[in-house]
Amino acid sequence: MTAWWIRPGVRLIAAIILPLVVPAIITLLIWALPGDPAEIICPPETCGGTAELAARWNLDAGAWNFFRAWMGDAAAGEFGRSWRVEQGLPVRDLLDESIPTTLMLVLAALVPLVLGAVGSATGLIPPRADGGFHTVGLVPAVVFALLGAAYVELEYGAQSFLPGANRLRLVLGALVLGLADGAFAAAVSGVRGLFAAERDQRYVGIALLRGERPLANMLPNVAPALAGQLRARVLHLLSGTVVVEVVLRINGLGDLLWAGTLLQDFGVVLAAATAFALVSAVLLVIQALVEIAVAMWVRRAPTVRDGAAASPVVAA
Amino acid sequence: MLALGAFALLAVAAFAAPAHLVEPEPSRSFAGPLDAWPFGADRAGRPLLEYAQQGARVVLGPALVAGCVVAASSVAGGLLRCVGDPRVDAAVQGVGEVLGALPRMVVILVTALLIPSTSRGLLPLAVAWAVLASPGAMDEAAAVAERLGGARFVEALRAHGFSWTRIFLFHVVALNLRPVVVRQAAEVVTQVTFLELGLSYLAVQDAQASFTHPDSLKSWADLLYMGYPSIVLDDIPTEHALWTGLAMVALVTAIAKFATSAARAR
Amino acid sequence: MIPLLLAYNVGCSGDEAALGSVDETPTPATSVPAELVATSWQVRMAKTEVRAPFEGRPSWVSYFGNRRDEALRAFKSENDSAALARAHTEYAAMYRQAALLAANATLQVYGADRQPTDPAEADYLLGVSGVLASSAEHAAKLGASRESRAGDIAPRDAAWSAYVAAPGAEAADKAAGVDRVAGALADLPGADRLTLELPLQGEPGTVAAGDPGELWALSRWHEARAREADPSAGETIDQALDPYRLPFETPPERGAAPATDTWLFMSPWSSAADVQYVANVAAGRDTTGAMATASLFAAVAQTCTREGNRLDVDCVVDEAAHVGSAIEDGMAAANGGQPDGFHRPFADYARAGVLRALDLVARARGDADASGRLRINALDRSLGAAADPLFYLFVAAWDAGNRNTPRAAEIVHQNLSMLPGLHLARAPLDALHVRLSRNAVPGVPMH
Amino acid sequence: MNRPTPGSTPPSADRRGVLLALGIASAALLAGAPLSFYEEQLPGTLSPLYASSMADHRAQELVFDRLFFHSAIDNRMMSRLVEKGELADGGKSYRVTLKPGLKWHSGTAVTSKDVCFTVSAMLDPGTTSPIAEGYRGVLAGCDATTPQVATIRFTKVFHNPQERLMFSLLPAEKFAGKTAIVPDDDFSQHPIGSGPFKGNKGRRGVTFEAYANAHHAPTIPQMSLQEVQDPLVQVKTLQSNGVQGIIAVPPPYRPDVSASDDLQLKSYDLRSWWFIGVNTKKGALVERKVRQALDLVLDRSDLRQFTVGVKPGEQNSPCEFISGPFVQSSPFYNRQVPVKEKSDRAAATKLLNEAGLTQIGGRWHYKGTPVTLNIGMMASLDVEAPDLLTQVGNQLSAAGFDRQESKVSADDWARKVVTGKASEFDLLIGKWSFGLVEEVNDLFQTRSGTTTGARNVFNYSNSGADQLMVEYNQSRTDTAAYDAYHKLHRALAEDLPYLFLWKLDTKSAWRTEVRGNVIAPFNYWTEVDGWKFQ
Repeated sequence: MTAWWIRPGVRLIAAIILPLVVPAIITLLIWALPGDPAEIICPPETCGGTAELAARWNLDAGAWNFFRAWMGDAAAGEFGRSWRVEQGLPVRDLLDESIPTTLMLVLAALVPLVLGAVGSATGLIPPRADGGFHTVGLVPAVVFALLGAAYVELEYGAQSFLPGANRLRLVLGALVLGLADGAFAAAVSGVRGLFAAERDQRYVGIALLRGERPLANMLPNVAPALAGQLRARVLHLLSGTVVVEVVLRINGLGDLLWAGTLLQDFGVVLAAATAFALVSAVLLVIQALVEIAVAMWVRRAPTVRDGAAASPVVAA
Repeated sequence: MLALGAFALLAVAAFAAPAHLVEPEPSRSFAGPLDAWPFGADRAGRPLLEYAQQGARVVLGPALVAGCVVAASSVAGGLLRCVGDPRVDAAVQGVGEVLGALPRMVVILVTALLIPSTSRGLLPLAVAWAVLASPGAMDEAAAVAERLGGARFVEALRAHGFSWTRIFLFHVVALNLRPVVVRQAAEVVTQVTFLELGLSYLAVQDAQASFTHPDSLKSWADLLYMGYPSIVLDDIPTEHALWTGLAMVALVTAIAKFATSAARAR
Repeated sequence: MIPLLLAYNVGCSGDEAALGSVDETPTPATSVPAELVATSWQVRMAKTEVRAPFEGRPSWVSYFGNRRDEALRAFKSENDSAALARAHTEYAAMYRQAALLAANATLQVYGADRQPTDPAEADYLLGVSGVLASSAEHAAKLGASRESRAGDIAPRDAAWSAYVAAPGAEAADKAAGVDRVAGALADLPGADRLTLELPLQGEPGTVAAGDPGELWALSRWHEARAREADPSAGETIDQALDPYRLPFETPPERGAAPATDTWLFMSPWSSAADVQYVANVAAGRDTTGAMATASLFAAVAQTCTREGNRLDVDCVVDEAAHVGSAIEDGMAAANGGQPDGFHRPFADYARAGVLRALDLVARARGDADASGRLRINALDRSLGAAADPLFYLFVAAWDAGNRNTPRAAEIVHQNLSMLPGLHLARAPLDALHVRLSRNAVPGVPMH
Repeated sequence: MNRPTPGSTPPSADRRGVLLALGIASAALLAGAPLSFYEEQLPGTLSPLYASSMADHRAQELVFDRLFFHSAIDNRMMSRLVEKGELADGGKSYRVTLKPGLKWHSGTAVTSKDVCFTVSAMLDPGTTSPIAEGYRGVLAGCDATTPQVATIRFTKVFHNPQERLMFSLLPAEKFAGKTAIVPDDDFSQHPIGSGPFKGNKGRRGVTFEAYANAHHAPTIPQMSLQEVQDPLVQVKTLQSNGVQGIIAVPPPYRPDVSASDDLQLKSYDLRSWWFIGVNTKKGALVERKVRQALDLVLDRSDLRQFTVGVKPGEQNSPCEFISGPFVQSSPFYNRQVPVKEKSDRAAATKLLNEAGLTQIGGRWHYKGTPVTLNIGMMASLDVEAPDLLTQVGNQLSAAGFDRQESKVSADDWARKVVTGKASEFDLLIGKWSFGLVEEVNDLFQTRSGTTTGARNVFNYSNSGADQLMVEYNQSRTDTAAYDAYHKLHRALAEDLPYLFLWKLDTKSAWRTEVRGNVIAPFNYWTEVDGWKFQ
C-alpha cells in the first residue's frame, strides 16, 4: 500500500513547476520557427533598422536570454507591449481583458457538465439518455460555433461587438463548449461508469444492509477520481476555448494565443501560455487538496468494532 | 461487427480518395444528392463524395496512430501498476501530471506552426495530442489494475504456474485492461477528428495555409464551412454539404462507440 | 413574351439570375410632379403599342448593349434614316470628346510639363489644341512649325494658321481636312489614321503624337453624315450636339428643336423638353425657372437650388434615385400594374440622366466642385445598359484636363474597338501618363 | 425622404421571421447609428509610419492629414494644412506656411514644430520603418522658422516638390520630442492626428469619432470599422442594413449587390494584376521552352470563368487578360504582344519535347525523374478568386505534370516570397497593386542588397532584362522610358519569369442611404468630409 501522500505530493510539485516549464518549452519551440517578428515588420531588404528592432525586443541574444528577461519582467507584472497582435498595446491590458472572459466562458460551460454529472451520479439521468447526448456530442464544436457567429453577425450587424452582443457570444460559446465535441456525453458517462464500478464494491452492499444511503458512503472513496475527472473536463474545455473563441470572436485567452502564435508575437504567446499553465496548476492544487482531505477524513473515520456489534440488522 | 463494418467503409473511402478533385462541371453547380449521387456537388459541380474521401484520407491514418499510442501507454500504465514499485508509480505519475496539465491546444498550435508549410500534415499533431492524452489513459488503466489487486494478483497467478508473458498479456491486458484501453483509444480517435476539423476551419477563416493537410486535399471542415450558411441564411443551396460533413463525423464516432462496446461485451 | 424583352434580359446582364428583383415597396414622395414623370419616354413606352416600332430590331438590341458600331450599321440596313442620323450625331459627339481629350492631354504634357527634349512640332500640336480648347496663348504657337520636315506637319500647320487668320466653321473644317475623310453613310472611318512619329530634340528616337484636328475632322464628318441621313433633323442634330461642343465652337442660334421618340429612346434625357433644357444650359442659358414646369430635369434643378444659385448635390442625388423609382412605378402602372423585367434598366437611364444634366447645370453656374461631385456620382450610376460610351469619353476628356490619367486611359482602352481613330487620342494621353508617372514619388507595389 | 427600411427580395416563408427581426433591428439602428463598414482585414496599426497593408493606409487616412494630397474629384494637388507653399534656395527646399487655427485631436495647436518633428522622425535611424526609409532618399531636414512657417530641405532639386511631401503629419507633443518612433509605441493603438476623425483601435474593430476642426467638418458623427472573413455573411448583412458598406466585394458576389435597389457598386481605382511566378532556378523550369510550354498549357478563359465568374466575351468585364507586367490600358503595355486566352496543348507538347522532356506513362520526365510542380498561392486571394489554386493544378495535371498545392499566409509571403527565400516552390500565384507609378524594376531586376530587385520573387536574373530596366531608369526622355518598358514587356513575355494572368478591378458596395460618398484612388477616405448618412 503506497504512502497516501505521494500522489497529492507529486501533484503539488507539478503545480509549482508547471508555470515555469510551459513558458520555457514554448520559448524553445517558438525560437525554432523560421524568421522572426523584427524581420517581418522591418524586412532587411527594404528597411534599415532590423538589427536595432531585434535588439530592442531582446531577440538578438538567444532563446535563454529572451526567456530569462521575460520571466524577470513577468515576475514584476511587466509583460511589455504587443508587437503585432495589437501593436503598441500593453500585453497586461490584453491579459486583463482575456483571462476573466475565458474563465467566465469555462465556468459557464461547466454548469451543464456538473448538472449532467450530478444527474448521472444520482440516477436522475437514466442511462437510456446517454445515446441522445452522444448524438449531440457528435456535432463538432466548429459547426455550432459557426452557426452562432453567423447568427450574431446577422442579428447585430454593426453592433455585434457591443456588450449586448458579446454577452450572447459568451452564452453561445458556453453552450458550444459544454455540449459539442462530446464534452457533455463524456462527463455523464464517465461519472456514471465511476459510480457503477464503485457500487459493485462489497462495502456498498454492507452499507445497504445497514440501511445507509450508498451515495454518502461512496462519495469519499470516489472523490479523488471525481476530482480527477472534473480536472480532465476543465482541461478539455480550456483546450476547446481556442477554436470556440476564434470562431465566435470572443476576446479570450484562446483567441489571444491563436493570434499571437500566428503572428509570432512572442510576448503575447508567452503571456497567454503561462496564464493557461497557471490555471492548470490551480486545478492540480485543488485535486491534491481534495485527495489530502479525503485521506485525512479516512484516517480519522471510526474503526469498525468487532463482528457482533457491527451488524444489529443481521441479528434482527 | 458493426465497428469493423463502419471502419471498413471509412478505410475504403480513404483508400479510394483521389489525389486531386476532378475538373469543374458548372452545369452541376450545387447539384443535390439525387442529381450527383451520392452526396451532391459543390459550387464548381464537383461531387462531394470526393471531399468525403479526401477528408477520410486526411483523418484516418493519423487518428488510428494516435489511438494506438494512447492504447500502448494505457497498457503500459496498467502493467507498471502491476509491477507495484512505488518509485516507478510516483515517477509515472509525476511525468503524467506535468504532461497532463500542459494546455493541449498551446502545444498543438506551436507544433503546427513549427512544421514547414509545404510538408504539413495531421500525423505529428495527432501524435502530439496522443502523448498529451496518455497520462489520463495511464491513470485509468492503473486504477483498473489496482482494483484487480495489482502485484498480489500477479503473485497469485505465478503461484498457479503461469508464465510471466501469459499473465501480463492474457490475464492482465486481454481480459481486464481491454475495455478501458479500447475506450481510451476510441475516445482519442474521435478527439483527433474534431481537432482536425477545428484547425482546418481556423486556417480557412484566417486565410492561412492548412495545418493538417496539403492544400490539394479537402477536409471535412470544407464541407461544414460550405454548408453552414444554408442554416442561417435563406436561398443558399448547400444544406447537402452540411449533412454530408456531419455524416462523416458520425461515422467516426460510431466506429469508436461500437469498438468500445465490442471490447466491453465479452 | 416580346422578343425585344427577351433580348433585354439576355443583353443587359447576360445572366438571368442577376436581373434586378422587382421592388414592391411603396413609391417615395418625390418633388417631381407626376405629370412630368408621365411625359418621360420610359413611361410612354411601357405601353406595347408605343414601343412597337422599336421591337425586335437588332439595331436597338445592339444599342441596348452599347455596341454603337453594330447599331449604326443595323439602322442603315433597316433604312431608318432618323435613327441613322441620331447614331451619326452621337458618333460626332464622341469624336468631339475624343478631340477634347487629345487637346487637354497635349496642353498638359507639352504645355504645363514641357521638357527640352520634346519635339519641335509640339508647338503645332499645342497650337491645334489651343484652338480646339479656346486657349489663345497656345493657339498662338501655330505657325512655328511651318518649316518642319516631319511628316505633313508643315501643311497642317499652314492650314490651321489660315484658320486662325480667318476663323469660321468652314475654315476649321478645311484646316482639319474633313474633306480627306472617305466613307459613306453608316461607315466608320478613322482606323487608317496614323499617329505622327515626331523626332525628339537633342535625343535619339521619336514620340508618337496624335493630332486632335483629325479627331475634329472625324466628328464633323459624322455630323455631315447625320444631316445627310435626315436632312429635316438639322436643328435636332445641333441641339443634341450642344452639350458636347468644343469650347471654340459657338452653338448656332435657334429655337427649341423637336426630339422624336427615335431620339429619346434609350437616351439619358427623358423628354424633348429635357433635351432642350440641357442644350440651353450647355450653351450657357440657365432656363431652369422657365422650363421647371415642362422639363423634369429643370424641376429637379429648381428643387435643389439653394441660396446663391448653388446646387445641393445630396438633394440631386436623392432626386435622381426618386425619379428612377417614380419612373419604374409609372411604367408598372402603364403596364396594368404589372412590373416587368426591362423597367429597371430603362429607369437606370433616367437615374444617370438626372445626374448628368444637373452636372451641366452646376458647370453652367460656375460651381466646379458640385459639377465634379455630380459627374462622379453619374459615372457610378452609368452601369449596365446606362454605361453610355459618350458620357465615359466626356469624363475621360475632363480627367485628361485634370491630369488624372489612370481613369482616362481605362475609358479610352475600353472604347478603342468601337471608335476607330480613338488611338489618336491615346497617344498624347499615354505621353502624359508616362511623364506624370516618371516624375511622381516612386510607388511601392503592394501585395 | 428616402425609401422605408427595405426588404429587397421576398424571403421564403419559413425565414421571414429572421428577416423581419433584422428589419426592425436595423430600423432602430438607423437613427443616429454610426456608419459601419466591413474592411478586408483589421488594420494592424494606426501609426502611419508602420502601415503594411491597404487596410492600414485606409484607416490612417481617416485619422491623419497628409501635408499634400490629390483631390479625388479633379486630381488637383491640394492641402488642408498649408496656406501657402513656395520653393526656396534654388528649388532645394520648400517653405510651407500653415493655416491658422488647426488643432490636434488633443486640442493643442498644429505648428511648424510638428512638421519638422515628422521630418526628423522619418530621418531618425531609430525609426525602423520601410516607409521612413523611402523618404530618407528624398528629405534632408527641416527648419521651423516661425510657429506657422517651416522650410523642408530636399536631398536634391525636384521638379515637383509637393508630390514628395504627401506624408502624414505626426504630433511632436505625443512623443515628447523623441524622434525615434518604434512600431510597438502606444501611438499605434491610440493615435493623435489632425484628421477628420479620432481613431481608437480595439481587438474587434476600430471606432472613429468625428472631430470638428478649422479644416475639417465631417457630417458623420461616428464610423465603425468591422472585420468579417465570410463574404457571404457580409453581403447578406449589408442587404439587411446591418452595416452600410463593404470596402472590397469579391467578383462572385457583385451580381447580388448590383441586383439590389438599395445598394450601389462603386469603383475604387486600384490597378492590380495577377500572375504565376515561375522559379527559373529550379529543375525543368530552368529551360525557357518549358516555361513557354506551361504558358500554353494554361487555359486562362476557363480559369477566369470558374474562379472570378466572368463568362467568355462578356463586355466591360472587371477581369481582362494581360501578356505582360502592366494593365492593358497602361501606356507601358506592349499591344504587339498577344494574350494567350485559350490553351494550346499540341504546341506545348512540341516545346516540351524540344526541351528534352519525355513523357512516360502520361507523365512528363526531365532527366529521368518525373516533373512535380510545387504550386503555392497567397492565401487571401482565395476570397477574390475562389478555387484558383485547384484549377491551375487541374490544368497542369491534365497536361501531364504531377503537382502539389499549398497556400501561403500573408506573413510567409512578406517574409519569404517577396524576399526571394521561397525556393521550395516551383510556381507561386500572387497579385501586385499599383498607384499612378507602374515601375516594375523592383520585381524583375537582379536582386542586390536593398537597392535593386527588392521584390524579385524567385531571384530571377536575366542580363537582357536588366539592361532594359537600367535603360528605363536612365532614360532622359519619356519616349526612351516608354520604349524600354515596351521591349521589357516583350522580353518578359518570351522569357516568362511570370505567367501573366489578368487585371481585376476592385469594387466597393454602399447602401444608398450613404450619400456624397466619393471614393479616392488608393487612400479611399480623402473626401470623407463630404460623406453623408442619416
